[in-house]
Amino acid sequence: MQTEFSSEQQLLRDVVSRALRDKSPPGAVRELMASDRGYDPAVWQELGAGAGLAGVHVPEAWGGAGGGPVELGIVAEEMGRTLFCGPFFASAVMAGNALMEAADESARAELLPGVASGSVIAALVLDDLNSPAAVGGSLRARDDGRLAGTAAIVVDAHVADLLLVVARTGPDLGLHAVGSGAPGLEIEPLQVVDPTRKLSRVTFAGVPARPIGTVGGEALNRTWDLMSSALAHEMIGGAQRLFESTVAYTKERFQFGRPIGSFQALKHRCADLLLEIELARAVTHHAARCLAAGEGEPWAASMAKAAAADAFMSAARAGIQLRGGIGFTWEDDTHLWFKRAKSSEVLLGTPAIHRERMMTMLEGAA
Amino acid sequence: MQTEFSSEQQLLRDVVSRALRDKSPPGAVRELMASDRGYDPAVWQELGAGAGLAGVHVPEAWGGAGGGPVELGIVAEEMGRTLFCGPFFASAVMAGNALMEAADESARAELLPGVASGSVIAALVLDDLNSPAAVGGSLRARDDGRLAGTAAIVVDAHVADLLLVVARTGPDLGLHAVGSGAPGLEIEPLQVVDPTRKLSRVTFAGVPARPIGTVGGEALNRTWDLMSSALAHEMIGGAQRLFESTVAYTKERFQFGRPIGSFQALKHRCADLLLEIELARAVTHHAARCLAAGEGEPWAASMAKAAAADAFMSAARAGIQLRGGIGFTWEDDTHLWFKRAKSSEVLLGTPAIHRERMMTMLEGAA
Amino acid sequence: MTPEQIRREVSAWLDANWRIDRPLLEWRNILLEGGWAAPHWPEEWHGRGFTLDQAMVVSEVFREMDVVPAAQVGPRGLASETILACGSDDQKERYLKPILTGEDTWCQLFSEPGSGSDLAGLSTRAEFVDGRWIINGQKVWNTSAHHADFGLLVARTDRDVPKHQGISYFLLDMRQPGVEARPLRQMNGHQSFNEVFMTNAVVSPEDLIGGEGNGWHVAKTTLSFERRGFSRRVRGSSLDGPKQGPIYEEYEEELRIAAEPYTWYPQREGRVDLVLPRARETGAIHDPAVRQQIAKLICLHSGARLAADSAEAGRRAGTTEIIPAGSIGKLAASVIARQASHVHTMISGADALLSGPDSAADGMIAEVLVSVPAISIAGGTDEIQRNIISERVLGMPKGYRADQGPFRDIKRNA
Amino acid sequence: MTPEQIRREVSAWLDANWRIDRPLLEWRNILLEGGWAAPHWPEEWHGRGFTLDQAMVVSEVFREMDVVPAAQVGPRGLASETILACGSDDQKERYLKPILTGEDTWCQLFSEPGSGSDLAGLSTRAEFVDGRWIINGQKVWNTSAHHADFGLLVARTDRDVPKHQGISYFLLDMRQPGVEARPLRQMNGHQSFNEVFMTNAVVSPEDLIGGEGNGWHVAKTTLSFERRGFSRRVRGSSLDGPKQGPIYEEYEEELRIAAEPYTWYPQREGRVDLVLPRARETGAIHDPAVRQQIAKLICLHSGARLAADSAEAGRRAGTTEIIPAGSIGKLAASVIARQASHVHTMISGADALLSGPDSAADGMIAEVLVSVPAISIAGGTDEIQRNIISERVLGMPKGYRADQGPFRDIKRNA
Repeated sequence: MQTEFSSEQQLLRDVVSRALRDKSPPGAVRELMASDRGYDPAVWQELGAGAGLAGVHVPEAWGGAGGGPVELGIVAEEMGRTLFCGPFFASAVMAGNALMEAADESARAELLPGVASGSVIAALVLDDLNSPAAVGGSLRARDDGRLAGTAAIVVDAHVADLLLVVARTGPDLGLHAVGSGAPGLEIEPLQVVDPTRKLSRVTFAGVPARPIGTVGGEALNRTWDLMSSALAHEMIGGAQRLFESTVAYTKERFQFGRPIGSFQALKHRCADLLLEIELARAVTHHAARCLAAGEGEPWAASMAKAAAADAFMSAARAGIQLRGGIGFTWEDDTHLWFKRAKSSEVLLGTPAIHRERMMTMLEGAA
Repeated sequence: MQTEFSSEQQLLRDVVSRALRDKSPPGAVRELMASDRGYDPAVWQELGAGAGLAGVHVPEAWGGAGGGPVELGIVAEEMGRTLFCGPFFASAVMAGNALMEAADESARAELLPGVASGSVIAALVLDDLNSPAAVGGSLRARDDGRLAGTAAIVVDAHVADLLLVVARTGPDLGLHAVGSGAPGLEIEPLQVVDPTRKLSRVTFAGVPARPIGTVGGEALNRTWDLMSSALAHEMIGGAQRLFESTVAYTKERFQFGRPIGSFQALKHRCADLLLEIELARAVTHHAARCLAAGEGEPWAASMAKAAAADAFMSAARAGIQLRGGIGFTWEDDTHLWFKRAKSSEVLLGTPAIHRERMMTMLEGAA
Repeated sequence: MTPEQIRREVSAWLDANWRIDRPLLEWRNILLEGGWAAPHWPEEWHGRGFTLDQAMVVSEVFREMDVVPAAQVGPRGLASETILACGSDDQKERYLKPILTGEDTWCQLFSEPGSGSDLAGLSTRAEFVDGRWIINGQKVWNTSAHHADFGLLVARTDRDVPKHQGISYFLLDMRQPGVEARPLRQMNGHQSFNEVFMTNAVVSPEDLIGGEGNGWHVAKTTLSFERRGFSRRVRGSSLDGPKQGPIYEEYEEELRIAAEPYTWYPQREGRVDLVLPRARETGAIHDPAVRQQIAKLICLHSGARLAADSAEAGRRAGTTEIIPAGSIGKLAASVIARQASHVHTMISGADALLSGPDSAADGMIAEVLVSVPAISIAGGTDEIQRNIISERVLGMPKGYRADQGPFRDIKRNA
Repeated sequence: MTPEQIRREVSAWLDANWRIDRPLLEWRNILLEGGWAAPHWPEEWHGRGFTLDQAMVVSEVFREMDVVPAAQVGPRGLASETILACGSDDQKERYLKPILTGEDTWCQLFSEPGSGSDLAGLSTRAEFVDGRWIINGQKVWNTSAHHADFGLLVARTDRDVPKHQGISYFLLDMRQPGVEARPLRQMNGHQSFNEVFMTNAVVSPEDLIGGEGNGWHVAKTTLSFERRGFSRRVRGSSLDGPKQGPIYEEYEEELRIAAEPYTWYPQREGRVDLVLPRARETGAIHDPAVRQQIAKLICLHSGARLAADSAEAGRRAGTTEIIPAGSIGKLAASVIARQASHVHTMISGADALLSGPDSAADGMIAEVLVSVPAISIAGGTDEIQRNIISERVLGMPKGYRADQGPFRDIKRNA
């Protein structure tokens, strides 16, 4: 198992970081978050397809770059830094991993190249976003094979070409492919706390669908782990960036004749925050390495999701508090990271849910 | 229901406070905690009997001073300030309340006057000290009426004249009176974390006992609440005293050419601690008032026990940390309060147990 | 006068004068002439020299009889009390009456982008040129400034003395070309505050209050009224339930406008009231990890309420000082709001992604999540409260001050 | 030399010289003469001028062949490295050899009751009288001082210069009437440290090291070795498992004495290793509230271990600075120990009242509860670590210093 990044991985990080600095500045984030679509197709084309980011974790045989969870984490972390607005998380992370873990060989061969190249935007439709154990309560394949039920929250469904739906099929869960124009399919955009992550409610009123795989417990849990690891990386990137800008602000802002960063209360808060982020980053990078190697603690991804979420929220709270009133305004950028922190904290399970999941893997259910 | 202390109650506090300043200075605490007996009979005679503290909460009909949970709390709080070493908590608080809540009328009339006057030292024997729901798992009255089983931890049993034993009697719990010299009774002093609170293991190998009452669920819970409220008061007294001495220390101690109390990190920690203690004190005083009035939130005592324990531990940790190395030495008095805080945190249930108990009263079991 | 005498007198006067079909302004003029608009004020200024307790009796009778009182909500209360305490007779003559009648609205122009916690570090300049004060600078966090007629303004008139000494306090006419108020949007989408830009705005010499260089003292007077809740009366001023009658419509509109900036304040405090209903509704009440956090929240909330009651009793008895008790309460409110937000997040889980009317509790949970950060900043940050508590309650030594000596030499934001 | 060459050479030498029936001192003298006692030291001082990596190869061979090494455990390592780095040839001549042979034991005399976090604020005086230094003052937290032959002493030789400049560093003979070491008991009952009282203790001029007034520089050298773990080598020095033979008995006794002050250190760190076994044993592993806290602990503990590994890799690669990484690790250890203590308390419940061999985990849980407070104090408090992290890692501005100018004018403890 890896313990450090390879030089190729460092290089990937540098390239992605530079590209995002150009393509995802705060101004662009604000513009896109105010739009209905929520992303810039030209940028998506350039980064997802051109730079190959949409398939960074997909084997070359299926049109990807041949990386794995570690490379996916690097890209997610850098995207998290800049609050990149685009279907990367929905399509590459969620749908891409679900295809790799649960689709039949033929469906993978057919569908993955499009997702990996970024030319197809896919969305993974789950009827629960809190815990893999709760998936399958609402969506089902009827006896005639058509899908029924509602997914209350789906990331980026409103721009997806392809929906991958996990629905109950008899006693099992099945993975189903649905085109965005399928009859009986309704996609309603939702009002959201974090406008950089667009969500929809997706209702299936007897929608024709193609079954493309069985989602066993192991596949579902591994998909959840892969998504959680990537999200943890995204959060660490956001936490780190916000933390850096907050520390910088305390050096520039004067009150009482001194930079506020010279007040010990702020210094110590920043030191504690550094520690929290460092530890969360360590477990997050470790989670991706465990998943890549298929060894290590089975609970590493849940541990990372919980730690990264807590660290990002701490950074977000401090980011606003240390800026004072200005940090609470719409004009200041801090709230963009705060809202991303809040949405990431609850997406795929709160820290408490992941800690309980972790303990279940470690010791069995309570 | 009271919302403030009456002038009589204020007077009681002043009298007790003055007496304890004289009779329970740190030097005496150190001497008594190093002794096997753990208390000074002359001081106990003077305060428990002479000043009437042992019966402060006992109706006058049974030889007490006619106060209730509020007066008991005042005495416990002042004793907590000075870490008073004596059988007050075991005899007056634990045994006294058990007698009042669960003994038959005749047993009360017979036994309470001795306990209330301090001439009889009683100890309440429970086979679980974590939760009322767990009481009754080990001690039982055999068919011949004799007691069998072990109480792993009993406060001050080693100096008790009278043991009041809660033991399973058929399907119910019964209260039993046992003399300290009864055959088959074994009292083994235990090594303890907090040497100001002496504990023993008490084993019953067919001990003759007199049944003096039935301990129903309500009586057991109310006894537990009364004990928890008194213990919360004791903790608040300790927390407040330690906090005051810690703040005073930061004003006197110089490092880097300044009193350490001028460093913002220490100032803010003290401000947060003040807040924590103030809120815990408010719920603690409220708990006694609810118990006295028989109204208010049924969970008030558990809320107080949890809040006071957390506040006392915070004060204890800060007490050592802000003193630095000297605070970790045996010579310094801080560890006496730290150990009392730790023992009080777990006696009668940890904060987590009381929070769950509180929620059960509020909403039913999880 | 005994409470009973006051009751009799005010009731008799109201029986004779109160009518729900009068226009609001007409009624208020009658109220002022009758001397019942501000009974705790001195007799020469529309009052009766009542104690606050006596005045409370008058308010009680007003409430019982559903009588519309004098205008007092929002920053108006700060303005009138400050002018009464520190103003000249001429200023009282000109400003007090139209405040009580509701004709004039006011705003507070204290904070600046460069001086938030450090209010006395303000740098808006007031220069005396050709017999008038010329004001240049920017203020921020000004509730109601976009529709206020006048502003309570602190500005620097001397940069060569220590910072607290070079400040003067002005009554600024907001309806002049040199003053521009721009609404400021918050991260929760509300617009409760403004930025106010002053470009060669003009103040006549008779609108300097308290004397040149004495502005910090006057500002502290205003702040003490603010701490005592004079700017928040709006919440307690509403009549019980909607009343029928033309005068009520005018009055309710006045209250609505005054209350508008504060609609999200309950969310800022964490909506503890929604925690148990939401936990029951979602089933989270059965989750032991959530139960621990709810119990902690209830404990903090109960403790703060009980401690505040006790402090209030102490204040009435004269044994508790206002400022430290206020700081403890404010710090408690921050802790509670953060814990409430944490608990709401745990309860909602993924549903916390959503906002708006279709989301949990009619969108209120989402608003809690993005409003709570304000509670630990507005009205004095947690850090400032901890300074106050440690220095004024605990007597811990002040740290080093880097802002002594002439203002012009103090390092500050560009 | 390549690792293989080193291996061959040292193995050949050991084959010829190592015997388990020699007295320990005799063996160490042979070891020194052979030049294998401290191979990373220069050739003129018992060494071979090896790099640390080369020296590691020698250590490996020693371990593989169960060979007793030179004495290096405890404060001895600090003394020898400091003397080697800053001492005169005469000092090296006199002191280095008996350290390596184990004949002399040393202690560190730095901290004082009046200067803990503020080490440079020390006030022990050294005055030059009649050709000798006369020492008066008190030290504290001196591990091994009660049996040490010599002490590394910092004392103030000039009170009229700024505090860092007036300090000198001495090699103090502990076996003189003016020096008294008294064991100091901790709250957990152990006696790991001493107080050392110096009353007209004498140091000859040739035992001043690094020059008069240069003591702070020398002290920083010692501290940098301490941070790099030279005083803790004791834990890694033990041979694998007990070995038979007279020399091993002598050596194990030396290690036992050196290790004695540290027996409670694992408890100070919270005994994370005991958490899951205890939770299983008590059934607390099924309590969801406890599970949350255990998960948090495991997460912190894993994070700290992984971050330390990563920092260590960075240090080897030369990309991580030692001091900040050490501060982060030390602060993490505090957080972890507190959480572990909290979890152990939850798991034990009322059983946490008990201590001693009959209590939980052979008394180790009780010892955790009363030892954990030390982790956030010893070796630099949490507050000092946060200062270091914020200033050196984050580059945040230093606060005001009240301890500049001549030492005699600095306010300090009586």
